[in-house]
Amino acid sequence: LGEIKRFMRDDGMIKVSRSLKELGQKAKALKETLAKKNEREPTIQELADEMGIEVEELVMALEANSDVESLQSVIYE
Amino acid sequence: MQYQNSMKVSFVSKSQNEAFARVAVAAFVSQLDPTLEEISDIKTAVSEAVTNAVIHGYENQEGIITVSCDISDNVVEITVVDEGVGIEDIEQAREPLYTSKPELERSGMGFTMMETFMDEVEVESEKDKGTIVRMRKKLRSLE
Amino acid sequence: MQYQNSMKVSFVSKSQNEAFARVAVAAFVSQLDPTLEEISDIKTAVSEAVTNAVIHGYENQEGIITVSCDISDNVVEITVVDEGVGIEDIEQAREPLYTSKPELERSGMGFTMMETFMDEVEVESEKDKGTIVRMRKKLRSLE
Ligand SMILES: Nc1ncnc2c1ncn2[C@@H]1O[C@H](COP(=O)(O)OP(=O)(O)O)[C@@H](O)[C@H]1O
Ligand SMILES: Nc1ncnc2c1ncn2[C@@H]1O[C@H](COP(=O)(O)OP(=O)(O)O)[C@@H](O)[C@H]1O
Ligand SMILES: [Mg+2]
Ligand SMILES: [Mg+2]
Repeated sequence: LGEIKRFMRDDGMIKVSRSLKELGQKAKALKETLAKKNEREPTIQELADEMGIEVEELVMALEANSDVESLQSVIYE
Repeated sequence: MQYQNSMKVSFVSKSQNEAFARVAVAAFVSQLDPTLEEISDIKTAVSEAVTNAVIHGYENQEGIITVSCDISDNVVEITVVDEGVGIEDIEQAREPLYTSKPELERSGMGFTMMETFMDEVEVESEKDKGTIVRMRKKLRSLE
Repeated sequence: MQYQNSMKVSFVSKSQNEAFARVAVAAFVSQLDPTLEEISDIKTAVSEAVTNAVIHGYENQEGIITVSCDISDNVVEITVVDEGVGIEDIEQAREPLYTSKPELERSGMGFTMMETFMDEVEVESEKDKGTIVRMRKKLRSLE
């Protein structure tokens, strides 16, 4: 099972905050593109599909742009 | 009524749990495949209600805040409950720009935001018992 | 003990709430800014425990599942509770590859996954009363 665990991901020590922030930025840009293309707001599923991620991950990414970091400063100040 | 689902989340009234409450509600509501705008409206309303529970309800002391979310077809009902100081004059509290804590640079626009971003907002409160804010929104992206 | 926080989320045992439970826990634990690997480990363990509550505990009938998450410094404790059928022989249930529902193509590896991805897993259960799975993980990235 250690094997499975290693196989299942190669993301090593990447912090959640960084990853979500990157996804969040990508989501913002894609949202604009989709809105223009379809002439309406994309739904969360459409955007997640376009990004190739799960809706749940997108929900966290949408929150992340600054919040995770500011939380960090709250906790460790 | 075709589709129903519900959840309830409780947490300590720490300001960092506002973000958590927003994500929890957004994640739950996402099962209805709303637009990003609808999610953002709901998150704003949840934030305002939870912030009020933290700052006014519990006056930054520790207390438990409970947020429930009930989905019936395409209507989302969100209830934010605290057992804090309560509101004496609800009508006054809901007036735009009214704040009991001007010294904290509060804008007094919390309830107005909730009303703007949701379809309905009901407030029940009793002094020293606590406050219940119930908000409803129909997700039109599903129509 | 420097930092403490806790939350509790309850929801109906619908399979679509598994994803919700995972995000709720992930969002809460994210306030510690763990690594992606740590979050993914935790999400996997939560999934397995919640799936068990849905499929085995409530045998796909409606029931309430409660997931709590307690943070103490860099230790995360997650508790998944159902009030379903319970487990008669916990030792047997925890054995790798054991499943009481081979007809559903279950792998029997749920408990083994929880043990692999978390540091500690405790199971309490009583027939017809329900099951409590308590899991702990130290976030080493924070040391
Ligand atoms: N949960 C609550 N508990 C007690 N008082 C509250 C609560 N929510 C709102 N209030 C009262 O209502 C007033 C108006 O709230 P709001 O419109 O959000 O403005 P603000 O938070 O900027 O003061 C607050 O100043 C406070 O007196
Ligand atoms: N919450 C629960 N309620 C009742 N029985 C359970 C619960 N969780 C696990 N079990 C029992 O333990 C067994 C092993 O669980 P697990 O390792 O997850 O394998 P699987 O889910 O693939 O059967 C299950 O087959 C079931 O009999
Ligand atoms: Mg306010
Ligand atoms: Mg299982």
